[in-house]
Amino acid sequence: MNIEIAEYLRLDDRFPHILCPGCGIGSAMNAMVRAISESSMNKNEICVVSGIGCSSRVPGYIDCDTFHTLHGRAIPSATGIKLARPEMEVIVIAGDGDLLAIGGNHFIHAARRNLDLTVILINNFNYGMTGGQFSPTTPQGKRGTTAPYGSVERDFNVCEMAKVAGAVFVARSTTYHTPHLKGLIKQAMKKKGFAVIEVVSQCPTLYGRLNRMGDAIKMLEYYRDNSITVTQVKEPKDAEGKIVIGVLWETEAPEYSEVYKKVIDIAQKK
Amino acid sequence: MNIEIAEYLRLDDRFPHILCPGCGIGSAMNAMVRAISESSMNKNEICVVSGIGCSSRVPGYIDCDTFHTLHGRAIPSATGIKLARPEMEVIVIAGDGDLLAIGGNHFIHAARRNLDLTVILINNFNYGMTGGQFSPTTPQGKRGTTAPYGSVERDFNVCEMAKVAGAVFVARSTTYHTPHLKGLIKQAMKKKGFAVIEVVSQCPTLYGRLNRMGDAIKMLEYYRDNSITVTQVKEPKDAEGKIVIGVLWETEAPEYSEVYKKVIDIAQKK
Amino acid sequence: MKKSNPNPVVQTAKTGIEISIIKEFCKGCGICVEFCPKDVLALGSDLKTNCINIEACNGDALCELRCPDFAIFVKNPKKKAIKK
Amino acid sequence: MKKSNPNPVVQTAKTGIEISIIKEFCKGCGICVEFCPKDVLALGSDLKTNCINIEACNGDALCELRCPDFAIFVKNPKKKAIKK
Amino acid sequence: MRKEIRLAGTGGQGLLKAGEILAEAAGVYENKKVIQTQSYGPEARGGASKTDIIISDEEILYPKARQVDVICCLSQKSVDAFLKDLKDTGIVIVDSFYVKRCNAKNVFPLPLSTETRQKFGRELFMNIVLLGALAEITKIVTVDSLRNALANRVPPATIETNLKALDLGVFIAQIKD
Amino acid sequence: MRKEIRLAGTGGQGLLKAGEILAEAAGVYENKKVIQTQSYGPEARGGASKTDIIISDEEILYPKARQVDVICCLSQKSVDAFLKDLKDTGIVIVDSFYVKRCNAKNVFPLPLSTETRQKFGRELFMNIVLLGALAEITKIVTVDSLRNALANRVPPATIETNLKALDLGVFIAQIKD
Amino acid sequence: MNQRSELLSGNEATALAAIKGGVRFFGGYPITPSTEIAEIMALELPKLGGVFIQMEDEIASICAIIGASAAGMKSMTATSGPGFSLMQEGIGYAIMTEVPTVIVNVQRGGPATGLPTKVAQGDVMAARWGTHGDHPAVVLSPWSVLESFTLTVKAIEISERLRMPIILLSDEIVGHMREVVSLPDSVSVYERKKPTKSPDEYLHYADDTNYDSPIASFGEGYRIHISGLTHRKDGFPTNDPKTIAWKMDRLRNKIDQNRDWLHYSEQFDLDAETIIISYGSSARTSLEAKYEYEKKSGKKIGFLRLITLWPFHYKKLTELLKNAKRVVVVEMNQGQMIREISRAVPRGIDVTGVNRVDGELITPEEVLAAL
Amino acid sequence: MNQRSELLSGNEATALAAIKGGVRFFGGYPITPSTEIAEIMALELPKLGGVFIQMEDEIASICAIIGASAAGMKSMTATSGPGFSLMQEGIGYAIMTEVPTVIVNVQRGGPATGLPTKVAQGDVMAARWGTHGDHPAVVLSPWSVLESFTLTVKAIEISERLRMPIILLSDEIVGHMREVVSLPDSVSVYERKKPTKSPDEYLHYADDTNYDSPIASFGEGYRIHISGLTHRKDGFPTNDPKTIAWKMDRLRNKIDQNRDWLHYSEQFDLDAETIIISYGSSARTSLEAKYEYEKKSGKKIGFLRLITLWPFHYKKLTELLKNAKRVVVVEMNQGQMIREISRAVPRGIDVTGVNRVDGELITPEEVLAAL
Ligand SMILES: Cc1ncc(C[n+]2csc(CCOP(=O)(O)OP(=O)(O)O)c2C)c(N)n1
Ligand SMILES: Cc1ncc(C[n+]2csc(CCOP(=O)(O)OP(=O)(O)O)c2C)c(N)n1
Ligand code: SF4
Ligand code: SF4
Ligand code: SF4
Ligand code: SF4
Repeated sequence: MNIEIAEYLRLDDRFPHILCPGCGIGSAMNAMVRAISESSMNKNEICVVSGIGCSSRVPGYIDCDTFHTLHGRAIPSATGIKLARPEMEVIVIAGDGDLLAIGGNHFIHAARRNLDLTVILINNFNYGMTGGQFSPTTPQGKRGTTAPYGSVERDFNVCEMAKVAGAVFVARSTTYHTPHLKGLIKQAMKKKGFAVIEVVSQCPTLYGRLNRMGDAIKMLEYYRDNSITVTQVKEPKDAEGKIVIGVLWETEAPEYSEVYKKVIDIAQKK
Repeated sequence: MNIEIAEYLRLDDRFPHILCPGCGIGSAMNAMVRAISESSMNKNEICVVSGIGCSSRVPGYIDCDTFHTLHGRAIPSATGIKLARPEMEVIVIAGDGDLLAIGGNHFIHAARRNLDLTVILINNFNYGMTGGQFSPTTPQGKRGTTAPYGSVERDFNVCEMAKVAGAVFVARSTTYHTPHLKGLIKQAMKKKGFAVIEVVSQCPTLYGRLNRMGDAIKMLEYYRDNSITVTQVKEPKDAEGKIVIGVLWETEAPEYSEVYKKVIDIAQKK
Repeated sequence: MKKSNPNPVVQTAKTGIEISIIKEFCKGCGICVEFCPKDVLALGSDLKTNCINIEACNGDALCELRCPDFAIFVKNPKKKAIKK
Repeated sequence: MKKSNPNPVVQTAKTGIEISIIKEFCKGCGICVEFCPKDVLALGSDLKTNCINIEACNGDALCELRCPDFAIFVKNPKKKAIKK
Repeated sequence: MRKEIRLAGTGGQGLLKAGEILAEAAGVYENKKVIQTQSYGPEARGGASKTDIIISDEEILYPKARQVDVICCLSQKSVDAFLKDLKDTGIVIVDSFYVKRCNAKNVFPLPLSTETRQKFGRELFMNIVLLGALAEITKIVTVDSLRNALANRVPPATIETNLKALDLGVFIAQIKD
Repeated sequence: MRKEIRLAGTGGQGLLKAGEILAEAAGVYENKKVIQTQSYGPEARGGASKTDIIISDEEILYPKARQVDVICCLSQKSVDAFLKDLKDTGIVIVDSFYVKRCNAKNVFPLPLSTETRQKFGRELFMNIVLLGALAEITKIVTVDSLRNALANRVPPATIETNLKALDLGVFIAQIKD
Repeated sequence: MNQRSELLSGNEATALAAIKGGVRFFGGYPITPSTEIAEIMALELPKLGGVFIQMEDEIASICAIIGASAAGMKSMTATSGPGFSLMQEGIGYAIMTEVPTVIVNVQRGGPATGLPTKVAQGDVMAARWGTHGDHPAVVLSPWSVLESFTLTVKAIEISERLRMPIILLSDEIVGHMREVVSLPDSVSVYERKKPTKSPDEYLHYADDTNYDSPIASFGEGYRIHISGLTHRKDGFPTNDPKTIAWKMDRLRNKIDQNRDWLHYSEQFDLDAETIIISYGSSARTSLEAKYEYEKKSGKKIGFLRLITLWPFHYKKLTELLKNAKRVVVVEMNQGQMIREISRAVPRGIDVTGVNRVDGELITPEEVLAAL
Repeated sequence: MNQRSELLSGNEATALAAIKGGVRFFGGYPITPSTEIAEIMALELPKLGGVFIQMEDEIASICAIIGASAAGMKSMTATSGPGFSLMQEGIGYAIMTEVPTVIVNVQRGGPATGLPTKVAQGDVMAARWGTHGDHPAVVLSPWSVLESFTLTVKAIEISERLRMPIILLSDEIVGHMREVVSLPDSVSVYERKKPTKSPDEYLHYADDTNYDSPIASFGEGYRIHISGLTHRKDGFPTNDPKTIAWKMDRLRNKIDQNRDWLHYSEQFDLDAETIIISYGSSARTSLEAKYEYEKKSGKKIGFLRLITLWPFHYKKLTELLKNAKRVVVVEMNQGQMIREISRAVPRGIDVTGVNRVDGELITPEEVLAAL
C-alpha cells in the first residue's frame, strides 16, 4: 500500500486489529508508529516489547522485532534484550495495570538503573483486557467491575514516581493530542536513558461506560478541554483538575549499559 | 528479669539473638521495643511482621504476635492482618532488600492505599542474610559480593519514593541516634496511615568489611559525624553528603481501612 | 504470510490532497469525523467513515493521526517535503 | 517453653544508679563502651562489656539504648518517674 | 423436548447477556433443564463471540450445542464459522445489515440492527430485539418468560427500554411472517 | 590412608576458609583425593558452623565425616555438638579460651585466640593459626602445602600476615608439645 | 417458578458458596476466566462487612489472604494458570505455616499466557507439585454449577480442619457455564476451634491430633510466632534434624492419615468391563458418552468421576477398579491423572487416554471412539 | 602439582562451565545455597565482555535471561526453592515461546523458606510440573563437582538444541562441596543455527525438525514476533483448535522424539538381585553403601544413578531393571522419583524407598539398613 508508515506495520494479515472501536490504544500506536517512521530508524534495529493487556497487543501489529511477554514483565524482558543488544532501540508499550500494578517494581527498578528504554504507558484508568477492573491509576471514587461502589484507593502519580525512581525523561500526552504525543515519543526515543511517556487514553467500552463518560468522542473532548501544557502552568493552581501535558521532567544521568561498560573496562584491566 | 522492656521480649529462650556482634539491626530492634513499651500498648494487640533477611529475624524476639513471612512479602501479609483485625497495631520491620528489591512493589502500593502500617526499613545498604550482595540502596561505586567492581546502579531514595507513592509519615534516623529513632517509631505508630521510618544501619560483617568501613563503632561514628537533623537543613546544600534525620514528610490523608468502611456503608445501604 | 491487501477507497481533491479510507479497517468510531475541523468526513450508512467533502480538506491529516485503526490516510502534496 | 533465665551481673552506684549486664547476651561489640560519655564501661578479658567505673555513670542509659543485644540495662531512680 | 440454540456475533453485541436471559426464561420460568456455555476471543473481548443454550426436559450433560436447532448470527463471520453445526431441520436468524451471505435452508434475515438503530439511536439493545424475534419465530420460550428473566438481568433503570426492545423484536418477526 | 578432619566453631571464625586451604593443600599440592563439605546455621551466618575435610588415597563417595580423626573446636557449643563422631583414637584440638569443657581422650587445648589477639590485635587470623597447629600436631599435610594453598586463597595483600599466622600456629603447637 | 432456583455460572456459585461458607476476606487480582469470582466478592462482601481487596498482583493476593487467615478471618483468592504459577511460593508458605485458606484455579489453556478464554485441565499436576519442597496437597474438582458451590464450601471446611490451603480446581467450562440451581439458604460452617490452653502452655503446632485442632489467631492473646522456616512445635525455627523430621512427617500425615475421608468420587456401573474415568468438565462429556454408548450397543459402561484429585487414593481406586478389564481416562491435557490411575490398576489392564488440548471441550464422539 | 587441577565447589564449577559453555548473560537474585554462582558470574563475566545483572527479584531474573536469549545471547540464572517457585510462570513462558536458557536450582530444604542452608532433593517434581499447563521438561542432576561442570555445559547445549529452558537440579551438598578437579580448557559449544531463509519465508516455529533448527534472534532482521499466547508457526496468536493442537504436539514432541538421547544414567552390576537407584548427592551415599555392603556380605548390589531426571525414560528403565528382584530408591525427599521408578518395574517387584527429609545428607548406614 502506498502509505508512508505501511512499512512499519504488519498490514498484510494482522489488521483490522482486535481493539474496540474508538479505543485510544490504537491512536497511541498510530503516534508511535509515526514517531518511529519519522525518526528514520532501521526497523530491523527496533524491538517493541509489551506485557499482557489490550495495550500490550500493540507489538503484534508493528513490523519490527516484537515481544509479547508475560503480564507485568515487559520491562525485565526488555532489560535482557537491551543489554544483549545495546545497539537496538527497545520500546516498551503496555497498560497501567501491566506496568504499575503487577509490573510496578520492574518499572521503578529499571528507572533507578536508568536503562535506555522508551516506555509508553497507556493509561486508560482500568484493566481493559480482563473487563474493566479498577487499576492503580483509577481515580478515587471511579468505578471498575471490582470497585462497584467506586474505588477507595488513591491513584498513583505515575510521572512523579518515574521521576523519583530515576527516569531521565518523563512526559505526558493524551490520545486527543496525537501530533504532540508523536513528538514526545520521538524525543523519548532519542533520549539516552529511561524515558517514560504517560499516554492518557480512553477505554470507551469499559471504563468509559462504567463511569458514564460517554463514547470515545466524548472522552476525547474531555481530554481536549481539560488539558494544559506544562508551559502554560504558571503556578500550581493552574494545573488543578487538569491533565498537564508535555515534558514534565528531563535530566541527564549516565545510562546503565554505558556505566556497565566501565565495569567491563575495570574487569578487563585487572 | 527486672527490666522494663523485658515483657516485650521473648527473653526466656530466644536470646542471645543470631545477629552478628555490633549489627545495627539489634539497636533498631532495641529502639522499637522501647517505643512499644513507652506507648503502653497492650502487647496482645500488636503484630510485628517481617520478610526474610537478617532484619526480618527481629519479630522472633518480640513477645507479641509475630509473623515471619516470605522474602519481600511482609507488606502484603501485613495488609491481610490489618484488614482482618483493624484494631491491631501492625508493624513491619525488614531490610532494604526485602522491602525495596523483591518487595518494592508492595511497598509503593501499600503507601498508595495508605494502609495503617508502621514500616521500619532497616537500611544496611546490602543483603546481609545472603552474604553481602549489593542492594537497591547500595550507593553507586560501593562493593557487594555481586558488585566486585563496585555497584554501577544508582540507589533509591527510599524516603522520597515513599512520599511520592503516598505515605503520610516519612522519617529517617540511624542506629547511632537510638533515642531519636525510638521517638520517631512512637510517632509513626501513633500516625494513622502508612508510616515509614528508614533506619540507616550498619552491617559490619559484610558491607562494612567489603567497603573497608571499619567495625561497628567506626560505622556509628560515621553516622554520628555525618548526620544532620531536618530542622538544621536551612538550604539544600546543607544536606549535601549528609544523612538527613528526622521527620521528612508528614501529611494527613484518609486511611485505607477507614475509607473501606465507607464502602461497607454504601453497600449495606443499597 | 501475506494474506490480505487492504484496498483503500481513494478520493483526490483539486488541491491535490488525497484521502484514502480502508473500509476493512474502519470501525466507525467517528473520531475522525468529529474532530475534522472542515467537516470533510461523515459516518455512512455502512457505519464506516466516508469522505463527503474532499474539497474542504485542508490537509492537516488530523484524522489520519488520530484514527485508532489505521483506516484513513491523507496525502498532502504540499506537506510531503517538510515531513521527513 | 521457658528455658533460660538470663542472669545479669548487677552493680549499684552510690547515686542509686544500677547497671545490669547480661554476659550471656553480650557479644563484645564495644558500642556501649565507645559511646559512653563517662567511660564507665570497658571490654574485659572475657571479651564482654564490664562496668569499671559505676560511680561515674550519669544514668543517661545510652549504652542500654544502643546495645544491639539487650545485654546492658541501666536503672536510674531519678529518671524512672519521667519515663512512662 | 431438547432444543439447542446458538447466538453468535461479535464481542460487545451483548449476546452473552441475551443467552443468559433466554436460559433463565426457560430454566427458571419454564422449569426446563437448561445450560448455557460461551466461547469468545482472546481474553475478554474482540473478535467472534458465541453462546450456546441447551433447553431440555432431561438432565443435560455435554454442555455444548452439537445439533443446533436455531442459530442467530449478528455478523458475517459468525455465519461462516458456526453454521456447520446446524441440524438439517434447523433455522437461522440473521441480521440483514451485517450478514450478506448465508447458505442454509431456513434463513430468516431480519432488519434487527437497522430497526434498533432507528428506534433507539444506537445498537445497544439489539441483543434483546433478537430475543424477541427468536421467541416469536421459534416459540422455544414465551415472551412472558423472557420479560421476567430480563427484569432480573438488566440494570433496573433500563428495564423499560429493554422491554420495548423485546417487543420490537417480536414485531420485526411478525412482519417478517 | 584416609583421614577425616572436622573444623568447628561459630560463623565468622573463618573455618570454612581454613577448610578450603587444608583441602587444597592435600588435594592439589599433595595429590590426595579430597572432599570438603560444610554445615552452617540459618541462611549465611550466625550460630554453629562446621566443615568436614576428608583426605584419602582412594575415591571419596560419601562426603561427610563419620569417623573423625581430628576435630578442631573454636567454641564450646561445637564441642558439645560434634564430638560424638570422633574415632576412639581421634584427637581434639580446642581453643583454650573459648572451650572450657571437653570430654575426650586426646585433647590438645591451645591458646589460639589469646595468642592471635596478642600477635595481631584481633582474632581475624585465628583460622590460619589453627591450620598451622593442626599440621604440626597431626602431620596430615605439610606446612609447605598449606603455604602454597593459602597463597591462592587469601587476598594478595594479606598473604604475608596469613603466613605469619600459620607459623604462629606451628609455634603454639610446638610449645604445647 | 422453582423455589429459589436461579440461573448461575460456576464462578458465581463459587463466590456465593465462599460467602455462605464464611469467607470474609478476598484478596485477588483479575484474570480470565476467574475474574467473575472477584467481581462478585467485590459486590457482596462489603454488604456483610467483609473485606474485598484487589491486590497489586497474585503474589500479594496470596500473601494477603494468608495474613487475613492467620488473623482469624476465613479467606480466599481466585485465579487462573499464570496467576496460579505466581502463587506457588505463597501456597508453599501456607502449607508450611499451616494457615487455612482456599485458592480457586479456574483452568484455561497453558502453558504461559496460552489460551486465556479457552478450556483446559492442564494444571492438575501443578496443583499437586507446583511449589518446591515436599508438601501435602488437597485438590478438588467440580463438574457442575451446583458442585462449584458445594465443593467450595467443602474446600473451606477442609482447609480449616487440616489447617492448609485447599485448591479448588475448576475450569473455564465449569466456571462460565450457567445452570439452574437451588442453593441452600445456609450451609454448615466449620468454625476454627479456639485454644483452651493458656498462652504459656499453648503450642501453635501441637500435634495431639492432626486435624480439627485448636488454632490461635493473631490478636487473640497467644502471641504466636508464624514462620516459613522449618520450625518447632512453638513455631520457632529449628535446625535440629529430629524436629525437622517431625515437622515434615506432620505435614505428610495430613494426607496419609486423612486420605479416606478426603476421597470424594462418584461412580456407577463399575462392574462393567470398560470403565471411563474423568473429572471436571470432561466428566460431563464422559457420562454423556457412556449413555450414548449404552443406548447404541446395549452394553454397560462403568463411570468413575474423581472429585478429589489429590490426594489420590490408590487403594480405593484399585478397589473400585477391581473388575475392570479396560480403563479409559478422559481429560483435557496431555495425560496427567492417567499417570496416577495407571498405578492404581493391575499391570495387565489396558489404560487408554482420551485427551484433547486444543482449547475445545472434548466431545462425546471422541470418547465413544475410544470405547 | 596436578596439571591444572584445582579445588572447586560444585557451584563454582557450574559458574565456570557456564562461562566456558558460552553463557554471556546472567540475571539473578541471591539465594542460599546458590549465591556463589551469581557471585562468580559477577566477577568473571565482565572480564569477557559479558553481562551480569542482579535483578530486583527472581521473576525479573528469569524474564531478563529470556529476553537476552531471544536477542541471541546464551543466558542463565541460578536460584533455590523459593526463587524457583517464583520463576515458574517465566519458565512456562520460555517453554511456550521456545527460548533456550538454563535455570540452576541448588536445592535446599522446603517447603517455603524451609531450611536455607540444608540439603534436600524435594524439588524433583516441582522441576517437572511446577508451571501450569501441559509442558515438556528436561532436568539434569549432578552428583559431583566435575559433573556440575559437565552437566552445565550439557544443559546449555540441550537448551539450544531443543529451544527450551533446561533445569540443572543440584543440591546444597553438591553445590557447596569442594573436590579437586581438572577442568578442560575449552568445551565444544553448540552455536545456535542462523536461519538461511529470507525474512519473508522464515517461520519462527517451522517444524521440519524438532531440534537443531535455525532460530532467528531479535536484531537479526527477521522481525519476529514472540508471544506467550498459543501461536501459529509465524508466532502470532491463534484460537484455531487445529493450530493449537499442532503447537501442543510440537512441545510434547521435544520429549517424545528425543527421549533416547536425552537419557543419561550411570549403572553397574545391574544383574544383581537388588538394585539401588539414586541421583544427586544421595547417589554418593548409595554407591558408598553398595561398596560397604559388598565388602561385608560378598554379594553384589546393582547401582543405577539417574543423571537425567526428566524426561523419565520408562522403557529404558524397564530394560535396565529387567533382572531386578528388588529395587531400593534412595532420595532426600518423601518419595518423588520413586513414583516414576515404580511404574517402570514389573508389578511384583518390591520397590523400597530410603528417604530422609531432615536436612542432613542420607548416610550409608541408612541405605545399608534397607539392603
Ligand atoms: C499473571 C497474570 N495475572 C493476570 C492476568 C490477567 N490480565 C491480563 S491483562 C490484565 C490487565 C490489563 O490491564 P492494563 O495493563 O491496564 O492494560 P489494558 O488492557 O487496560 O490496556 C490482567 C490482569 C494475566 N494475564 N497474567
Ligand atoms: C524468594 C527468595 N529469594 C531470595 C531469598 C534469599 N534471601 C534471603 S534474605 C535476602 C536479602 C536480605 O537482605 P535485606 O532484606 O536487605 O536484609 P538484611 O539481611 O540485610 O537485613 C535474600 C536475597 C529468599 N529467601 N527468598
Ligand atoms: S477494552 Fe478498552 S482498552 Fe481494551 S480494546 Fe476495548 S476500549 Fe481499548
Ligand atoms: S550479616 Fe550484617 S546485617 Fe546480618 S546480622 Fe551480621 S552484621 Fe547484621
Ligand atoms: S477514526 Fe478511523 S476507525 Fe474511527 S471512524 Fe475514522 S477512519 Fe474509522
Ligand atoms: S553494646 Fe551490648 S553487646 Fe555490645 S559490648 Fe556493650 S553490652 Fe555487649
